[in-house]
Amino acid sequence: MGYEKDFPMQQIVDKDGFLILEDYKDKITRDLVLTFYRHLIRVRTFDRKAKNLQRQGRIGTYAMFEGQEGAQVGSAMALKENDWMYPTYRDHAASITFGHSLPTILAYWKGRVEGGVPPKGKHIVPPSVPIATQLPLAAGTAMAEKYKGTNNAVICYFGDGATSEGDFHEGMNFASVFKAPVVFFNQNNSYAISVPIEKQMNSKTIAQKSAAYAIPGVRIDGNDIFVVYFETLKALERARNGHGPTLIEAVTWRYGAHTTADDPTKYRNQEESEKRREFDPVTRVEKFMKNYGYWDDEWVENQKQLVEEEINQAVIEMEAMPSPNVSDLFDHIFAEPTWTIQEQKNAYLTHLRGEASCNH
Amino acid sequence: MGYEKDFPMQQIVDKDGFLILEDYKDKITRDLVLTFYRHLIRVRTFDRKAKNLQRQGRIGTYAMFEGQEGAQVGSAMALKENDWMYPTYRDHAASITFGHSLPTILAYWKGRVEGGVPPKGKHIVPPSVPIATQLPLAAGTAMAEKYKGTNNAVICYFGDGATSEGDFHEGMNFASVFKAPVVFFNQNNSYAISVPIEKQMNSKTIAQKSAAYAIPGVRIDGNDIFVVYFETLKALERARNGHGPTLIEAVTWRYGAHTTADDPTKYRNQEESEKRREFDPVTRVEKFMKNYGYWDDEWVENQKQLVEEEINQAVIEMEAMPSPNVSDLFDHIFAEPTWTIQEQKNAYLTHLRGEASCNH
Amino acid sequence: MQSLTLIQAITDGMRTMLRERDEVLVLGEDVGKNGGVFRATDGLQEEFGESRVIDTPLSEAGIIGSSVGMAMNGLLPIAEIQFMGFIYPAYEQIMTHATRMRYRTMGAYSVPLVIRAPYGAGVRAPEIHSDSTEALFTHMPGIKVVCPSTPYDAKGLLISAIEDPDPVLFMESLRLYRSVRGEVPEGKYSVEIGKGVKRKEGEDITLIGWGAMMPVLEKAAMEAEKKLISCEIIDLRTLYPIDKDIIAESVQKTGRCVIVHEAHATGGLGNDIISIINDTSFLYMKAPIQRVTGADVHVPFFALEDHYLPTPDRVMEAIEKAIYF
Amino acid sequence: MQSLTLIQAITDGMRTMLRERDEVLVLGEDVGKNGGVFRATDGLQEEFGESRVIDTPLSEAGIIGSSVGMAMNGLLPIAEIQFMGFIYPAYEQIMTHATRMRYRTMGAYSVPLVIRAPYGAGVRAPEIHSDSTEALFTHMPGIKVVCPSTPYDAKGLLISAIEDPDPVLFMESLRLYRSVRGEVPEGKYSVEIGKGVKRKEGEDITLIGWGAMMPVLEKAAMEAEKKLISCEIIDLRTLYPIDKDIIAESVQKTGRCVIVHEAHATGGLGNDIISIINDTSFLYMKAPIQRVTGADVHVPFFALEDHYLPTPDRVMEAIEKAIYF
Ligand SMILES: Cc1ncc(C[n+]2csc(CCOP(=O)(O)OP(=O)(O)O)c2C)c(N)n1
Ligand SMILES: Cc1ncc(C[n+]2csc(CCOP(=O)(O)OP(=O)(O)O)c2C)c(N)n1
Ligand SMILES: [Mg+2]
Ligand SMILES: [Mg+2]
Repeated sequence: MGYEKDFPMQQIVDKDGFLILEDYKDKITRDLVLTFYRHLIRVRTFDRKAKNLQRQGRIGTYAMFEGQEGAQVGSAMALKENDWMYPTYRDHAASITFGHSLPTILAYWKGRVEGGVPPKGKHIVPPSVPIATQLPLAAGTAMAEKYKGTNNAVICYFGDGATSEGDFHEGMNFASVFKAPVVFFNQNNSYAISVPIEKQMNSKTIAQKSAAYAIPGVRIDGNDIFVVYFETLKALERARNGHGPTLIEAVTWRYGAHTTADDPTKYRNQEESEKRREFDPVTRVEKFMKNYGYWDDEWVENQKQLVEEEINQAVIEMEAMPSPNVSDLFDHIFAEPTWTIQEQKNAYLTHLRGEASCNH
Repeated sequence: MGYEKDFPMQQIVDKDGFLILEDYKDKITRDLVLTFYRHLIRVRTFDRKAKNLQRQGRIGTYAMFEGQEGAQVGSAMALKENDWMYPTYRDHAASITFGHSLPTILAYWKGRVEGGVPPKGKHIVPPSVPIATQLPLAAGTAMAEKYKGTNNAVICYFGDGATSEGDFHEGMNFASVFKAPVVFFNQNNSYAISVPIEKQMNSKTIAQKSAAYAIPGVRIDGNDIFVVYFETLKALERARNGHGPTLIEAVTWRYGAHTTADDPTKYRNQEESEKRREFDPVTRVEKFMKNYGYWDDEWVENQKQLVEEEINQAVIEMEAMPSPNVSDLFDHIFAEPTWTIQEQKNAYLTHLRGEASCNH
Repeated sequence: MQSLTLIQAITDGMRTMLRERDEVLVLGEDVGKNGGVFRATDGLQEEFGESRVIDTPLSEAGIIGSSVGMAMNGLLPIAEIQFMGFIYPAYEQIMTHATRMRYRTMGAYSVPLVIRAPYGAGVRAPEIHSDSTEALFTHMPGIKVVCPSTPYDAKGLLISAIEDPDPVLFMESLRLYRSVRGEVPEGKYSVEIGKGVKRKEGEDITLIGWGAMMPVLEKAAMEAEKKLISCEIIDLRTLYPIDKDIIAESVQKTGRCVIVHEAHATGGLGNDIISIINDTSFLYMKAPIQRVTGADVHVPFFALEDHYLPTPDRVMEAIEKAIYF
Repeated sequence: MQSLTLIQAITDGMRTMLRERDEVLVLGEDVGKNGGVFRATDGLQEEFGESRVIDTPLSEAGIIGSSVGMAMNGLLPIAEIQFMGFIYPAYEQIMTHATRMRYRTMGAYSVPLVIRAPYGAGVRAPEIHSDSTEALFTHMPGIKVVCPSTPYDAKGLLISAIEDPDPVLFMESLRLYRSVRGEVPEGKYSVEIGKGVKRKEGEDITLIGWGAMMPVLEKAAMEAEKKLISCEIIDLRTLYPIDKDIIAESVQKTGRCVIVHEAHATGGLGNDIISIINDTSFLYMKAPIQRVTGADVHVPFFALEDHYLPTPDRVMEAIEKAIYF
């Protein structure tokens, strides 16, 4: 039962930013490192901005991902253009990296249905809200790619808590039986809202759950974007080559609350979160850049400024959205509305017009 | 990924009826062996009788267990009086061995609600029909025993196909997290109706699925009643002692159709089933008895006759049941019927009286 | 034209569409090699291969969930749920994914999925094999529900369902599978979803039903004729959206109505129909609408199922109650 | 007496029963250390310990399934489902185990289980957090459904639910959690399941609602009074079984009725109520019954939720439609 030793946590770069697996030396190009860094600061800035917008009442409840950027950016960067992404409500760093539009994500949290629409030409499914239910979908989407004979793959995100749901199991089993080209990317941040992983499961790792499906399971340091990127690439490669799914467990941490509606002091000592900053995924790349001579103050400043501008622009766009269109309540339930919906829509629009004329 | 070597199939007595694990020599008493044998011929006779009753239209669809008697009898014999049993539609050999009443089981297949009623003082839940949904219940029943501080345990039966359902996973996880005193007893008969296990799962064994829950997993020859009995005893002991659940995979085979409504020639070569008789659980005990001097023609004949009589008597009782009571349609939905049900019952009984008076 | 049973018509519908479009797949438990536990998919795997007619693991959420993922990705899956009583493990997948994906993406993704499910009591099946829980799906926005009672409609509605750009729950009466037979055109044709059909013209009262209840209505109507009560019979065929016009038109003529279904009274579709009549035909009604339905009790073990199911006698009583109100 | 909010009354109800009987347990996601995402179970784990107030894995079928197994074995579990929109993974467990065990064993086993679920829109929650799907449970035989609108009723009904020998789904309005406050007795008392209550006497029309709709009805009634329309207001409180008598008595007096609920029109409880009126009060009705409900569309992303939810204005329009029919 000591499966955890079969799934040791893998790292490529340690917390101090030193390369510990020399094999990767040549694969880690300057361009790759700078791209890591650019994405990381971009998504972290976005996340903090979004949290502030919620504080100011400019968007609704928001789920922060600070601390998990390494896992999300690294895995998303491993995708190819035509791949599919199934993110959760906490995976905007992944979807942004893969090409999602910032104003759309903000609109999602502003309660706008426009927030669920994928960017043109990119397969990004709206964030899954009912926990773990996206896994069977991701398996099916991958089965369809296989059926069509493409080389596209699917990445499916989910948390440690999600592993307790039946849909986790059914999705994993389907994917393994049908050798579907999908990578199940778990972010183990040790908590499902307030519930620590020790109460969520009896197993010490999530990776070992791969044994149930006889698929490869990999446990990695999710704050080491290097190992995240290369292991996800490998898993995607296996998928594309017809070898079926992989379960990746990226061990990470969320520093903050579960969402802006949550008060983590009820269930954990926030000091621990502060201590975790020692393993921070963004700082680690910074250190790596400094250790290996990629750091350039000017470039970094420039990038930070660009990111800042981009995000401010996104907020402006989000806030400039025309007010919600009442028709959207009715128009996307079916391709053609049923008579019930059509009648309800007509009645409601008449009601609104009546109100409007009353009030003026 | 070669987990199957971690879960080798265990045997105590080989197919030719020879003891292969000498450690068990002293534990295998004459009484134990004769009890095995008596139960085995009893349930096999019952099963064949029930199948014939269905053929004759005296009961409805029936799910035969012939071939699986070793797994069911051996595991049920390991239980103590106050333990709980969660059987499926195919586990009558287990429930009979644990003390269920034969006429009740026949009534179940005759479409009588009386067939779901447990015997007095015995915790036998009605056969689970929706596959795998009983696992979370069994976990909960075991949690309640633990809460009450008893030493009772729960056994929960399910098939190979059941492992694909989400409820399998959720039940296993709950039991492992809460260290519930439950034994998950899987009968791997290689088929879920027509679907062979290779299409059901990618894993070579079911036992290895225990890794996901970090609980003990044991793979045994389900046709070797000796190993079934002793391994179930051990697992129950662990449960009673607060060490939580065990997953037992008993590898076995059903010789016949899935149920009397099924035609297995559509999906498998019935010759294979005939060949499997070489591993038959009943014959194996016979051989063991002969090999080790427990065989006594007279005793055996006597037992067979007793069993025959008992089962004939059960059929008589089943057929002598008073005809179904229409009130039972309405009276067991709530402790007290709601007005809707009461009104519907009154209306229906009035209708029946009206019909009766019309027809006479 | 071929004369087919209901189930043969369904097989024929699937075969027609499997031939017509490569995107059509069939998947479910035992649908492949075994041809389905009722033989609805008999011969399809032989003809179209294992990649198009797929034996899945025993996993309803997996079947529906993966079908949704396929449907979003350009395929047209037909998922079989072995019995309607076993659809509930997939309820979440239907409720929050199959039916919501179009709305959540404003149409960027849609889910052209057909879920086939045999339903209903009356064939002496073991417990929990006889549910008729259409109302648990008609209350879900984003899915249509159909339920044919004739082989012609079965094939035509199935083809419409497969071509429908949105999810359709296709309910198949176990009881009618082999007990009705009728002319069915070869090849492709369709029956419009959302339209009921008048099975019999009448003057005094409207009988409304669908699926396995149609023969019950017909027998009751014959009894009623003997008592000089002329019944109009409507087969709804589609349970969401219900054909409001055919109901209104008929009850406005007859002023009386009996609704018959297997499902429980409370929350049953009978109440939706009463509500439609309330909205459209209040002033026309001469008597309270009568319902003949299953009670608010579980579909029983089969020894009592005949007491659960609506019968021509009970329908006849309801007709008389409405007529002599 | 203490003045409590709705959610405080619920906590108080649980605390009262946890003190009263050792068999009572509370379990669910985040109910223990965190005290629930809404704080409904705040302080309970501290008072009663981890063996009685249990943080479970994220697993609704596990929560309900294990609760059923406990309830069969002598305990009285109160299971929390974090939001009604997340109850569907447990639908199978409720549908075929919680509600059927008594019938299947002729009472040898019963399932005295309470399922608490916050429901409804109007608090700007993220998508899928705002469902109001009572109708998916009132159609299930074997489970009662209650939905209080006042702190007094909340505690009293919760205690009745815990003491009820059968499963009860206890729906808690998110919107009312902290927006209503009222006198709540200390200690144990109960409010009978199955009984509605008249919140206001009136002559011209009956308004029927429950839960979060009650303040909406009250506002509409105030508007109506200005136009000299006298409204009688009924708070159903129990959604299965619905209090038929209070409805019949009222509509037989007023002859007119408006039913208001958040759920979708088709398959909504409004239709059950219309059906009850059809059965009991056909000859009394002076106008078609009006429904003000959610449309047959998903509860939307919150930017549009105010357009989804019934408002006093829409209720007022319905009142006028019924009055001036
Ligand atoms: C089916 C379902 N049940 C409950 C919830 C409420 N909920 C939202 S997030 C969450 C915890 C998820 O934990 P985890 O999977 O670890 O992801 P994380 O939030 O840590 O990223 C819960 C219980 C939900 N969204 N869906
Ligand atoms: C939820 C659910 N889905 C489908 C069925 C139909 N069904 C009955 S038995 C069976 C196969 C079960 O296989 P397995 O678990 O291996 O048990 P076995 O029948 O071999 O004993 C199926 C699919 C069911 N009863 N419940
Ligand atoms: Mg987590
Ligand atoms: Mg099997």
